[in-house]
Amino acid sequence: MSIEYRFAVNVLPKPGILDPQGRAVEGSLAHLAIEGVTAVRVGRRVELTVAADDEGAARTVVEQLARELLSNPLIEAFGLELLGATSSTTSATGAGR
Amino acid sequence: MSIEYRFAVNVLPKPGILDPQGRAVEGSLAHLAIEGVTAVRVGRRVELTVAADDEGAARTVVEQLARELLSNPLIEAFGLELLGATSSTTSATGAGR
Amino acid sequence: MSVRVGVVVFPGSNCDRDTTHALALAGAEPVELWHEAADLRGVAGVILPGGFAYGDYLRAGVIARFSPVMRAVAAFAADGGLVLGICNGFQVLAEAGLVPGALLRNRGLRFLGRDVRIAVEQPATPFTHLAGPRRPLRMPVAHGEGCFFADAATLDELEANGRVLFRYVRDDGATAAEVDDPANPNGSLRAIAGVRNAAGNVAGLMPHPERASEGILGSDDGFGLIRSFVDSAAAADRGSRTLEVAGR
Amino acid sequence: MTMVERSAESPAAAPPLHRALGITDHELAAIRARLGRDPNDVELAMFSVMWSEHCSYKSSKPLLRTLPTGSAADGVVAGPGENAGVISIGDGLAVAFKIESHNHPSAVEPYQGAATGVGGILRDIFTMGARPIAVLDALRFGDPSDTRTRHLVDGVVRGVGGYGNCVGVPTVGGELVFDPSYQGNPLVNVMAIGLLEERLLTLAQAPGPGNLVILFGSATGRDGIGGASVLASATFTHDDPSKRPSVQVGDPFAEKLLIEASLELIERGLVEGLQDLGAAGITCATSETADRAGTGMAIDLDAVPRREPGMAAFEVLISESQERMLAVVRPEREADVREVCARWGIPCATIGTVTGDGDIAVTEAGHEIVRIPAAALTSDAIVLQHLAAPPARRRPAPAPGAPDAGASDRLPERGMDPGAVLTALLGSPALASRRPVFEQYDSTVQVNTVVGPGHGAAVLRVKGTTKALVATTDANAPVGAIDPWLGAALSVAEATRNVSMTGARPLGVTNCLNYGDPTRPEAFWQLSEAVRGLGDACRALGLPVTGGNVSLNNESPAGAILPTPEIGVVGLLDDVEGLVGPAFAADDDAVLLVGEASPGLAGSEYARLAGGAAEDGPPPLDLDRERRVQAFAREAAGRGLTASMQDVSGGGLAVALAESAMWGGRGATLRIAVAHSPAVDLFGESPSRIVVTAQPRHAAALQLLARQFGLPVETLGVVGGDRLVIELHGAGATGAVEERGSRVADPIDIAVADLAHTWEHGLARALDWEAPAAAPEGR
Ligand SMILES: Nc1ncnc2c1ncn2[C@@H]1O[C@H](COP(=O)(O)OP(=O)(O)O)[C@@H](O)[C@H]1O
Ligand SMILES: [Mg+2]
Repeated sequence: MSIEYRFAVNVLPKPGILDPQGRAVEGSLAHLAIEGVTAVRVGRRVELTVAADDEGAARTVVEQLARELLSNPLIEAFGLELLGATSSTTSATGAGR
Repeated sequence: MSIEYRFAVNVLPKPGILDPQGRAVEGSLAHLAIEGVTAVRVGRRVELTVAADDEGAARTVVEQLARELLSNPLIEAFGLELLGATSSTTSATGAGR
Repeated sequence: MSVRVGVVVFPGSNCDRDTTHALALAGAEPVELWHEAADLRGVAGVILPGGFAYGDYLRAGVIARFSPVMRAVAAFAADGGLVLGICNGFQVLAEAGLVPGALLRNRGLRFLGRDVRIAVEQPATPFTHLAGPRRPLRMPVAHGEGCFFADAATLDELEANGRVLFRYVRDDGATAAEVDDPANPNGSLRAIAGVRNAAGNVAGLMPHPERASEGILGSDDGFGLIRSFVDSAAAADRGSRTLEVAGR
Repeated sequence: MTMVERSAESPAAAPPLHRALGITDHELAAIRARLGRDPNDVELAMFSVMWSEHCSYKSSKPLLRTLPTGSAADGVVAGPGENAGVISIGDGLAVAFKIESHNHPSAVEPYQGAATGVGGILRDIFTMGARPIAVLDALRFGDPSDTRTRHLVDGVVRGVGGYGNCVGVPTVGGELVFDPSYQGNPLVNVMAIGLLEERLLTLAQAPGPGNLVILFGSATGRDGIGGASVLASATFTHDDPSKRPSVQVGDPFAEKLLIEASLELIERGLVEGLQDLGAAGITCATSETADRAGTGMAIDLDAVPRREPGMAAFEVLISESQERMLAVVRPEREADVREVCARWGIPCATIGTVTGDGDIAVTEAGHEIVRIPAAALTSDAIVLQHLAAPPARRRPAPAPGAPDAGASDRLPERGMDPGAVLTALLGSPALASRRPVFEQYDSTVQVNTVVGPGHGAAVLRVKGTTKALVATTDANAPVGAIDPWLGAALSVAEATRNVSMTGARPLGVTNCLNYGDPTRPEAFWQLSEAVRGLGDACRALGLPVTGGNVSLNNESPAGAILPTPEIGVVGLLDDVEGLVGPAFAADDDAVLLVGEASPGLAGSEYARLAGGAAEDGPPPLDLDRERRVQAFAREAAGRGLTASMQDVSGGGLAVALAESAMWGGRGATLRIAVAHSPAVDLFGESPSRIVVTAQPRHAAALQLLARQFGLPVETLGVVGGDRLVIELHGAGATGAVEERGSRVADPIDIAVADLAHTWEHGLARALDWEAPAAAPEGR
């Protein structure tokens, strides 16, 4: 019986890589009358459930996915976050939010 | 003297909202020979630094930003993550990655 | 004297000149409304043009929503002024809550630029009363985030109250399906291509009538919508704020 | 003590800096000769990017000098050497156009590579004072069934669209070609077209010592450090991390603001000269503008706005950060320039002054760290002489990637079913509809698009006039692989013919020469033959070459690409009402073929489909006949005799007829005389042939006109019905019965709707994209 792990993959532009979205957000802060916000970086967050025998195995799968599909290693870096685990085979959708 | 807090805002489609990107990821799992991955949701992650007197004040700013700009309450839900804090006024860019 | 119609210019707007061009053809005097000015310069109607305001970064239309001009546009709309958002302009209006719903990424996850056909659902509105006899109307779409979304209750309410202005249809006029129907280019719920607010004076649509306003461009089916707006703005200018006008 | 000297002292250590930067010992000697001393490290870095193939044209410059560049009499307002060619179109207006490659960046990062390719070529256009009005993308990839190819196609197409759509310039045409030779080295060539008032023409010059040098646009980061020298000039290998400098990321939103601000600066007469920052960044922009004006510049590096802390001087000087411009401004206008930039939300900094000493001098923290004569970096850069040698074996080779054994026997001449061949061709990745690609582009923004992508050349009306501009790109690489002179000449012939088919007069030619490693004698021979072919064709057709781009070292470990002479043409239609299209227009119209087939199947799509090249070589090109065919087409269109015109190109006459039928939504009943063999007459790609349809009452006049131009003309049949029916007759249609069977070739008889279905779905099937969503017909 496998365990269902809910992971989040956070993908952000690598340091030094231009982030036009982050710049646009910074540029709009004045309109929102928000002060003191800097260094905005905009990336992606992908949450997913993976069924595996143990956390290590689950992590391996998520890492492969993050590397090959969810991020572009030339310009983006990713990090993983374990959000929760359930031993049943029912869906863990939304866990960790 | 204010403290710099590094926050992440995670924005994801609300349950029940169309998420074609999540479906597209699920659809390409077979090509990668990845099994056991389900319930993929694709959202946004924004990391930013905010200078404030204390964490509560910082959180208020980030929450306003998340509510008004970074997410659309009709279709998206957000969560905040405190990534770190530095008491100097030097940049906290990249903290928490 | 021709009626003054405002065209908002956000940084990144790229259909402002096209809209100005079509308005001039329709006999209006186009007036540029700069995003940083909260002054509508006495115009009788406002068009939010297509493009990529603020690069459409984050979400299409969201950053533009906070520009000073939008405060003025919201006040103008609240006062009954005529406002039309085309493509990116529709996205801005939706983000600003001036029209219902949200525009999500196209279901195919690709930008789509092609001709579509739309049916005019409400022929007797300030935005459609001169749409002309041709049905359905053919005009281009060009967007990556045009999938109209609202919850089921809102959709029902929009339909019940005649707030759906345009729908994507097939060549024969039949309403397009939500999924896997090339006639619905973005997978919009209930094939909705354009809506208006409850008061009826603010509308948005994804297709580009200004790009189908001259025969030389392959279709002038959109010109009737431009003319409707100009005519209604002129009527408003004359002091008549009648929003529902008789069909032709 | 410089790094160079250090290396000389310790030869056992790492290779000397200059070599690591891609500078040969010979080049280092040439640098010393120009400076009269050793360069320091920063100067060496500047030379390394400026003397790269990409910036210096050190291998191709002598060849390019042989091209006809036209004169004021041809309407040429600006020619090669400027950012884009500019040709007058009357009414005080002029058109600017240029094509450029972004091949290697796109191989590394397809989305950003293609996106920044679009951004770069657009800057070349608006730098001259022209508003960009159109983009065309010419793309070449490997096998479409390969996963990596699919990844590249997807990324490049998204990148072109992601940038062009956002800046609001319609993408109205281009090409998509698959050939195994591009597997490791895709080609991304982008052409941009702009429209300007001639009086606003602005040059990339830095006149007037004392004028200010102002940098505006995005801040400078570490983007593409070494990109120009390494990415664009060294042979590309996937696995060498040292050759993977940081990728440039494009910001089309910033570019859109840059367009508006730049055009406003020019319109208000605030700049004396304007130059975009592309490869080699500040180094290139300062030295080129100074050298063109015979001036120098003093640059204060500390004044350059940066995106990242801790950047080294050389990084700031050669950074390829996108969306930046350099303006030369009179001191009294500085405030106005700043005001314009501020209104568009664009950072702007005065980084130096124009000087009279001819040197690029750079100071940092008050110390002079660079002093190089501007000419040494640009006009007086090194020129290399390479050996050119044709390959030993010049017999037409099998098509690359094809099994070569018994190639000619594989051609299905015998007992072939022409209908099946036609269907296969129309559904092939080479000829199927490109709709799945160009639908990802905004092709109608700016409301000028009369004819967008999909059916031959693009047509853009010029607002405020009756005129229209007609544009296309073309390259014949397969023939170029067999005979590079012919490949280039054919490319010019086909591109200009596409323009002439609309009734328009070609104005000029821009080109992007994609070739291999110039130090290989065969590759250099291919390049020099191509330049000769380009020049010969343009002279024969009376057209100036107004600019272009050379991309060398297009090789991967698997080998060199097919040499690819990409040609971009812009033409002028005086009255857009006279526009002629390629689609069959009305039932009962007469169908005529002007020109005649000549034998030769090598390099054709038919040969590719058959799995090998014919032994008979490619068909010949008669440039004088080509000129007459195009002149005839314009004359016929001008007199209003034609209902449609379509040239015969990829897939031959049968495909040309099928396209006209599909696009017009009507069939035809035709008889074709087979003079050679059914394959040659139906599917051969010999040039200088066009299909013309006309109302029956004009048919005789057209025939007469063709004869006046000395052109063979033949009536093929009439338009009508919903099937394409082509019967073959003549000596070649029967042949030797015992060898070929009783019926050599059955007639083609296919429903037009079936042809269209095959054609519309071929590309999505080849790429495994979801079924293309067919758009409403019309337009
Ligand atoms: N990558 C592309 N982007 C935009 N349009 C394209 C692209 N590839 C092909 N097209 C368009 O598809 C049509 C067919 O291309 P092609 O066969 O090269 O044209 P032609 O035979 O007229 O030279 C042309 O209208 C061309 O502009
Ligand atoms: Mg072609």
